[in-house]
Amino acid sequence: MRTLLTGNYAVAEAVKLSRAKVIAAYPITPQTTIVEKLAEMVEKGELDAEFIRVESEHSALAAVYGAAIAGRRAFTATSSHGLLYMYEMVWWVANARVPLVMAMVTRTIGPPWNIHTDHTDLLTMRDSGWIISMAENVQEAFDLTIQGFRISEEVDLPFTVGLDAFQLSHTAEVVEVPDQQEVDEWLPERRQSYKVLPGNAVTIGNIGPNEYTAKLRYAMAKAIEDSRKVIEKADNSFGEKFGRKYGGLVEEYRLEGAEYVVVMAGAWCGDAKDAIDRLRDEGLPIGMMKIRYFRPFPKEEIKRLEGKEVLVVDRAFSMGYMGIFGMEVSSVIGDVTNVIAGIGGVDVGVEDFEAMFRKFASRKLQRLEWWPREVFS
Amino acid sequence: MRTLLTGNYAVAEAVKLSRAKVIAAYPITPQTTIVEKLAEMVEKGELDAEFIRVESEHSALAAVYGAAIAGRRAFTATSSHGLLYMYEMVWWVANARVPLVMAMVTRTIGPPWNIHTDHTDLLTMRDSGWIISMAENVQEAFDLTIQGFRISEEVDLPFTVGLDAFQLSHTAEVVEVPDQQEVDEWLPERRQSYKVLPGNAVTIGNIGPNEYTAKLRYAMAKAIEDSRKVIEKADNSFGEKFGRKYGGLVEEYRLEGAEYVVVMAGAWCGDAKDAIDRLRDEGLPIGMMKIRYFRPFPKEEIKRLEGKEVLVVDRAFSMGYMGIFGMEVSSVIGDVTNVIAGIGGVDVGVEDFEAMFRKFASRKLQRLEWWPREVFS
Amino acid sequence: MLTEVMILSFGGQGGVTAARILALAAVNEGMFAQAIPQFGAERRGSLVRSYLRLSDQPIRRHSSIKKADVLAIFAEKILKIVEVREFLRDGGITVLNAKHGIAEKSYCVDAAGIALSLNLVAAGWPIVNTAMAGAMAKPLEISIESVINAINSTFSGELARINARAAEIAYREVKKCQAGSST
Amino acid sequence: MLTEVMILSFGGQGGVTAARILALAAVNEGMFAQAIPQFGAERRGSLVRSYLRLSDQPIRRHSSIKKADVLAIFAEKILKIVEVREFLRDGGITVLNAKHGIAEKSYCVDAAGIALSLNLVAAGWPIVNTAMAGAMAKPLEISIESVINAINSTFSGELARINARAAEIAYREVKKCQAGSST
Amino acid sequence: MSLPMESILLPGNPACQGCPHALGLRALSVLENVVLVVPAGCTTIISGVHPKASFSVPVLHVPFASAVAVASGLAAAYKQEGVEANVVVWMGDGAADIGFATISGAAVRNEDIIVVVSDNEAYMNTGIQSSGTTFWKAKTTTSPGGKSEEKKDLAGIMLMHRIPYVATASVGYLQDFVNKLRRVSEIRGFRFIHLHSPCPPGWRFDSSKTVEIARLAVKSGAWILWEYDGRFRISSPSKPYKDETKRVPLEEYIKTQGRFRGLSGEDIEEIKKKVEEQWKFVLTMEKTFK
Amino acid sequence: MSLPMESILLPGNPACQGCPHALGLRALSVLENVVLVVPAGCTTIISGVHPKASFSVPVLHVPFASAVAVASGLAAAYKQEGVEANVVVWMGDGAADIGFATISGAAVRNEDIIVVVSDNEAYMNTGIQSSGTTFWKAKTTTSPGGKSEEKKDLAGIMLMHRIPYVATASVGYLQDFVNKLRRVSEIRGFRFIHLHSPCPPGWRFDSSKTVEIARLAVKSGAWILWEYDGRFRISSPSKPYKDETKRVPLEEYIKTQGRFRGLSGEDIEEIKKKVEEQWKFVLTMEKTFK
Amino acid sequence: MSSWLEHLIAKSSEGSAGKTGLWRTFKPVHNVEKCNRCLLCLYYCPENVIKVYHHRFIIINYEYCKGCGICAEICPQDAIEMVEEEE
Amino acid sequence: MSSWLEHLIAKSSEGSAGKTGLWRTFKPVHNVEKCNRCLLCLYYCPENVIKVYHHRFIIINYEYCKGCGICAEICPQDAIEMVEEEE
Ligand SMILES: Cc1ncc(C[n+]2csc(CCOP(=O)(O)OP(=O)(O)O)c2C)c(N)n1
Ligand SMILES: Cc1ncc(C[n+]2csc(CCOP(=O)(O)OP(=O)(O)O)c2C)c(N)n1
Ligand code: SF4
Ligand code: SF4
Ligand code: SF4
Ligand code: SF4
Ligand code: SF4
Ligand code: SF4
Ligand SMILES: [Mg+2]
Ligand SMILES: [Mg+2]
Repeated sequence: MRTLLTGNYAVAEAVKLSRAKVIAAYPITPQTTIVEKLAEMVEKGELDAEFIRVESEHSALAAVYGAAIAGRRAFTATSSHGLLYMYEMVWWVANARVPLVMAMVTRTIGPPWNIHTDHTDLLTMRDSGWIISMAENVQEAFDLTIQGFRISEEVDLPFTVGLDAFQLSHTAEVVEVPDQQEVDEWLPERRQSYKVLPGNAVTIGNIGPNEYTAKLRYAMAKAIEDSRKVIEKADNSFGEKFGRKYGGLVEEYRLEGAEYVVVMAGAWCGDAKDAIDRLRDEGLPIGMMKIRYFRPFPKEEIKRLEGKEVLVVDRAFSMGYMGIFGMEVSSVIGDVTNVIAGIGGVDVGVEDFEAMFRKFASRKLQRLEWWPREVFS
Repeated sequence: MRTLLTGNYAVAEAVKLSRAKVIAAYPITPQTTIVEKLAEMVEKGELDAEFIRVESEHSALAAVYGAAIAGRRAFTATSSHGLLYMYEMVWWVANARVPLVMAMVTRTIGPPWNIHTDHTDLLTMRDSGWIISMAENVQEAFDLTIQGFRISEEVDLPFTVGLDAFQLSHTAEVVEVPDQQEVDEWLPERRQSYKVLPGNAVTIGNIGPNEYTAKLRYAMAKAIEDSRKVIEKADNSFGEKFGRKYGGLVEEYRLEGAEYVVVMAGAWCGDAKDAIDRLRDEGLPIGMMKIRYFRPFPKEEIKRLEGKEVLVVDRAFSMGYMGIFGMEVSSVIGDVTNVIAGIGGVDVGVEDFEAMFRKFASRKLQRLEWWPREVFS
Repeated sequence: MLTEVMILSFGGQGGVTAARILALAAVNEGMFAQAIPQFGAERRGSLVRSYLRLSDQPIRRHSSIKKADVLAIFAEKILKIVEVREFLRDGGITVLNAKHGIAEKSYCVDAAGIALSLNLVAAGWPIVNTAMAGAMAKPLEISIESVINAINSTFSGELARINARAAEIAYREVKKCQAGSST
Repeated sequence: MLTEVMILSFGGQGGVTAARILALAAVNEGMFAQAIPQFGAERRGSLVRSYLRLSDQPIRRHSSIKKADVLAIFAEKILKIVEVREFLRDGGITVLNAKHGIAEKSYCVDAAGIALSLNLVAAGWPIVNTAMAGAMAKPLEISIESVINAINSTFSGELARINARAAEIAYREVKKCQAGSST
Repeated sequence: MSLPMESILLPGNPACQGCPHALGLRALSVLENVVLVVPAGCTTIISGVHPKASFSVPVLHVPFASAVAVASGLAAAYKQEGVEANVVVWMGDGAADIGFATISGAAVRNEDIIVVVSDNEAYMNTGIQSSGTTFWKAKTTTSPGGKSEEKKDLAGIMLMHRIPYVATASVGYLQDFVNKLRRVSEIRGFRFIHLHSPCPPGWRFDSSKTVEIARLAVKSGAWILWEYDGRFRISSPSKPYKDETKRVPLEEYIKTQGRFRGLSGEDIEEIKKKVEEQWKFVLTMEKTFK
Repeated sequence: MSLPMESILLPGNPACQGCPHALGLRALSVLENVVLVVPAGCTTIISGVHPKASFSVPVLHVPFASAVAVASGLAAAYKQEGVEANVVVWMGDGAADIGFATISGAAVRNEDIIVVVSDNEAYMNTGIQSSGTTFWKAKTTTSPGGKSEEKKDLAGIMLMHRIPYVATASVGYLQDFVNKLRRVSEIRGFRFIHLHSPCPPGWRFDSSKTVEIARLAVKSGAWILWEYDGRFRISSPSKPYKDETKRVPLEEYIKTQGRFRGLSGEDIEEIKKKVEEQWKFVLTMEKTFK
Repeated sequence: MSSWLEHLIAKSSEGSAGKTGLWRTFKPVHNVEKCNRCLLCLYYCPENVIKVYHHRFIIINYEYCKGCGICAEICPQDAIEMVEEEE
Repeated sequence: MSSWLEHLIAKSSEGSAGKTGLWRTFKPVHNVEKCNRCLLCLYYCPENVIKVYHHRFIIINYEYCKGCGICAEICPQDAIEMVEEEE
């Protein structure tokens, strides 16, 4: 069905179609409407699930962890300070290898209080073993949520869908929503490697020799490496079933013959694409490698950019060094130009990108530049 | 005075000599003895401070934040899950530009429960705007704690001293402890850019235009850049006063003529230095660049390693990519060899390093290798 | 062709609902559309911006609209606080809940009057969103049928009926108006 | 020269305290020293390892000791659970709270007896740490005076006196002993 | 009346029309040397848009769960310095949910601070979600069919913490609230006030009715005003309603609010029972701590 | 006696000699289909060293503050599946400090779980630091001069949460504890037991005295056993001590423990007063919830 | 003051949300005849925009009065009337 | 089972801390003469190492008995004595 949905409602719809059985979440702008929608679906009987109105985010992820480890498909959602408040659980669920899905509406961290998007919050998850995806538009957020359950359950790792505050969470766009049967055909029954059930006397997480911890981490490192293929497979088969295929860990946009390549992620990629179109029309050989998954990190994909002029546009900064995308991309292909923009939700539109890319192509950007330069001085 | 102190007691001693006025902390192994010692000092009247026995780490850092913003020198300490539990506050105090010092005893994150050292916990702070130091031995932990107050207050950013679980926290070593007067001479009175006091009707942290947030972050990025010089200055003047100078953001060990360079941080550097000495004795031109501060990131210092064979030994792994040090060092000088070792507290000693460095020098290490290879397969 | 619309309203007047209704109507007509609320906390009574994009192509951009092709003003009072030209592209169209136009290409409608006549009132405020949606449909070249369909899938029962009625009347009554000229 | 010492004791016997006392004693003699507890949670009654390093040079390494130059065994029972050779370097020395030696170079002392004779008992256990420290001082070539000083700065009052006494007696009574030979 | 003429909350701030927090904050003006600690909630917004601040006292915004701990730190620092200050935490019921361990911990430590929970019975700032104190059967966006659990009795729970001062209050009775604040300023240690704060958009009533509805809550007996400072007393506005027959019918309170639309007669009977139990408890406490 | 012969805690586990948790865990064996949720604490260690586990029931280790929330999730999932289970949170008093918001939140939601706080009056696993429930004047490593604040009355506070079941219990009276667990298994919803657990190394007494000291606490009236399941009753082991004259002198309880060494006569008088107050409260509750 | 401080610290000021008088749909109008100067309206105005001058004149600051209507509701004398705002 | 699962999941087993009988300094010795079979020792043994066979014989599993002494303390008949362990 072709319809109009905000990013948050689309995620809720996807969770429903994925037949999540336990939902626990705590309100925080701009994630709240996901949870409200799910509460309503449960209330109306449209979704056969338990809805737990926990008293904090730490408890939200804890409850979802309990539900998932008991063998049920489980979902939560949060943002910014909510993520930071559940941060201990973020690590715990990953180390416990529990498959589940969380929507992360990206939002600035305070102070000052600020509810607009940047990617700093989401990227605090990047070491923890979560699979981290980032949507460009509402449709992609919807698709990633459904794919998330499948991918997560295939590799026993939690999965997060990142979507930008307001620009996706609250923006209503045209979305293709499949019907339940189609989703059921594509998304297998819940699977996971172990469950905690009464009568089965296992203990999860005992202290043990240090080597066991190290081996568990190594197994996890392998699992997330394996997820590269699983993600690609899911993308392909999803494409076959529903007609939308994105390209796996990255999406390539007008990379044919591109000498200049922009690397970035999230909702503003659309604006940047519009800007790229304009510049391409003028003959500038510019394209984009959109990061769809930041973990596993698309290192092979980025390696392909070697020899090109690369601009990494970051919406997150690692204090005392550089942009987070910038840093990681550099670690693969060496020196890149790194623009820090949109921090604290500063709006960056088509014209901004056009100007930025022009400057880039004429080598007028510094290696590390806060955009726009006039503002930061 | 030359005496024997564990890392934790040395930190407590340093906090006392720095005349901290408010201490709030929550017990967690292996940090606990810091707090116990401070509680005892306060109880005995050796330290004129308020000691707040908070009910969680979130509250520990919150209380210390309150005390610091009211204008008092304040201290807390934590580890691993404690850090994760206070994670929201970690970001908050940095964004609020509040100077304070925290000791971070590095410890593995669970599950499984594991109280031994690796650096994963500490490095979750690396984007947040904290100055992050890492001690090699008890003396350095002591010295960094005192220096931390001065540096933090000069740049209005919080400061953390990382010390390895047990290997430093609980190991008693010879420490030179200056007397109170000497410390008073070196460490100025508390300073900070703003305070919250009754009667002064300011509001801290109001919502505002996005651009303000962005500018605040830029100012913070500049402040932590500025801290490079402040750190160096502090290291120099501390050296003049107390006879111990470490070299600023990094310590160079036997880098003269080195073709092979090991980059690493923390307590095991001592073991690695012993191994380097052995190999140097054999004529192998190997040295170490020890990371003393991970934030600000010593990019210029690392840049100097260009053209050498570089091995980065990591005690922390970013799931879905590579070692955290490895990644960041790569972002400066491109391809490095990255060994992941000591995860979950696995003991790595002189012999291990000797074997590892030999393999490295004979190019038998993979680009990314979990050490020792036999164990991980 | 991309049309960018901005709605200025007071919190509680339903600016974003109007944007959603028009977006849905456009989607029903096979177009692409995007409805974006003010990015931020809205408090009853404070000035709120909502955005609407319409296009025959998929819409990819997600930034807010700085200057609109069509600017809708939900209350005449708003003209006292904002400088309209700041938000309107050169040659852009305004749609006003007012008696007088303010620019070359203005459309005026007494949306408040229509709402009051249908008893569309909450907390003392006339609820003008559906009337304004009806009025905006005219310059946006969306059929009133699509708007009514969209209203019917947004509200239900009696509420849907009245709101559809409001849109219909406004669609019929909205007029081009000059600065200073009366409707 | 670096000497690496390992102490095997039951939790509650004070293995790490012994290591600290000896380290402090060595520091008093101008040496460098390092005392390391078992890395982990120790529970009363369970087997615990503690480490001690002594050197005339600064000690930089922080890893645990896998095989020791000197291995101290705080209770004879321990010999039933662990394979001593696993923890002892070839040619290493053992210091035992026991009547019989176990290796070439063994030192034996009846630390339990000394402790009991001085009424150093807690929860039924003789507290052998200071006696053992005294005994270990012999092969480690630390003067008993330094050990006593270290004990005096670790304990206070009567407790210090008795513990110093225990160390002293043990220092005097500790003997080389062969496997199977009696003290 | 002896209420302050001035307010620490200045005119022209972003609070909604008829906002109960604004009323409560007015009353705080009786306290001197106030430093206000504010966790996330409507008051975050009310405090103004940078660079303007709505308060005439210092305000420290803090993370949602942290307020009472931050206040403890401020109080400790002021104590160390000998700075006179009334550190006041002004928090919502939501902040009291997520931050309850923090409140409880500080209460156990008997920190020298004042905590006011302005209870509008939901997470308003994020758009009316259920909180622990949301009334049974009240509709919120996360309890669209009405909340299935009971309202958490914050003040009763704090009473069990054995702190020097606990009270309930209401924005409908500012004189009573101000009296309590005056009392509070004479006491040291952890002082807790649970303030009943009907919210027009959140409860769905007209902005002019805030005070009236707050009073109906008291008059119907659904909200009981009391004070404990070693002794436990029912406060004067509530006193008449010890006598059940004097109370306004509960329906009068319920029917004023959109959030209760569609409540059945049985539901209302059930609520009456709960109200009865609460009275029983309060009267027992009065007897126990005479 | 009708106690279980078996224990879900198997012999040869790492608990200290005379560990009170071990005693309490024995009693849990009366419950069927148990899934144990264990936050950080001594029980983390007690559960064994990998790859061995000390329990004969499933155990889920969880972060310190999260236990009750994890249990809520487990219970929800089992409910969705129709799996019969008794989800039991076994936590220390420290976990109840940091996790109090979580406990309180789940109580307000009336989650279908059983929560037992085994209260050894300090953070033992990290080496005897003060907790909210540490006894007034008890010495711990963070209160070397004796704790300056009062013991938090967890059960009393939970009683104010209006949950279906609250009780106190003691490892000195396992029959009583088992009876309560049996009662608990007949009830649905949030059930809370505050178990008094004297700890030999933490309180400094000989490992053989755990039960004796637990009993002295009851006999001296310092710990009162009661049960609420709609009605509030003082439990039989405590009943005799309603009568003050029947109580063992408080000194007998105090003097057995190293943590109280050096307490002055005044201090003991003060403690007696606190004990008196607690009795008064408990007796009032008995009258109120008859 | 460093510029970052300016961005972090907000200063006390009326009208932190602008001229909130614009939010009104109804306007409270005071009738001095009916008024008995009990000052209830003043104390209960959430905006604190009612002042009394010379113990007699009740003046409402319409720049910021949001028109909530509480004053009119609370007035025991019906001395405040809510009148629809002119556009 | 994948090997990572083995490292995460521990299995129920006696002696998870090894032979805890070694922890003992004193050993509980049962005197069948004095014993009245009240079973208090059994119920209150924290280790659950006391068993009763044929309703008569009280057997202590010394492999795991930690020697805490609770059984001896609780026995109303003084039928358990704590005897010092031989080295
Ligand atoms: C850790 C965290 N979680 C969630 C939020 C989002 N949040 C901000 S305010 C709020 C609700 C506040 O409710 P309440 O405390 O009752 O205050 P009110 O808005 O009703 O005045 C929430 C959930 C947050 N800021 N931080
Ligand atoms: C977030 C966090 N903070 C601190 C700790 C450290 N910690 C582990 S157990 C413990 C104390 C447990 O005390 P309690 O709950 O009373 O249990 P007990 O050990 O006394 O049985 C602490 C502080 C932790 N694991 N996680
Ligand atoms: S939602 Fe309610 S509490 Fe919040 S500002 Fe508006 S009126 Fe006040
Ligand atoms: S410290 Fe106390 S509670 Fe913890 S295991 Fe030992 S005896 Fe049990
Ligand atoms: S409330 Fe009415 S009578 Fe009283 S002062 Fe105000 S206007 Fe006058
Ligand atoms: S209408 Fe409201 S804001 Fe205006 S004066 Fe009356 S009470 Fe104050
Ligand atoms: S001594 Fe302790 S462990 Fe041994 S049998 Fe007796 S009670 Fe059980
Ligand atoms: S407690 Fe004593 S009398 Fe009772 S069964 Fe045990 S040994 Fe026999
Ligand atoms: Mg609220
Ligand atoms: Mg405890």
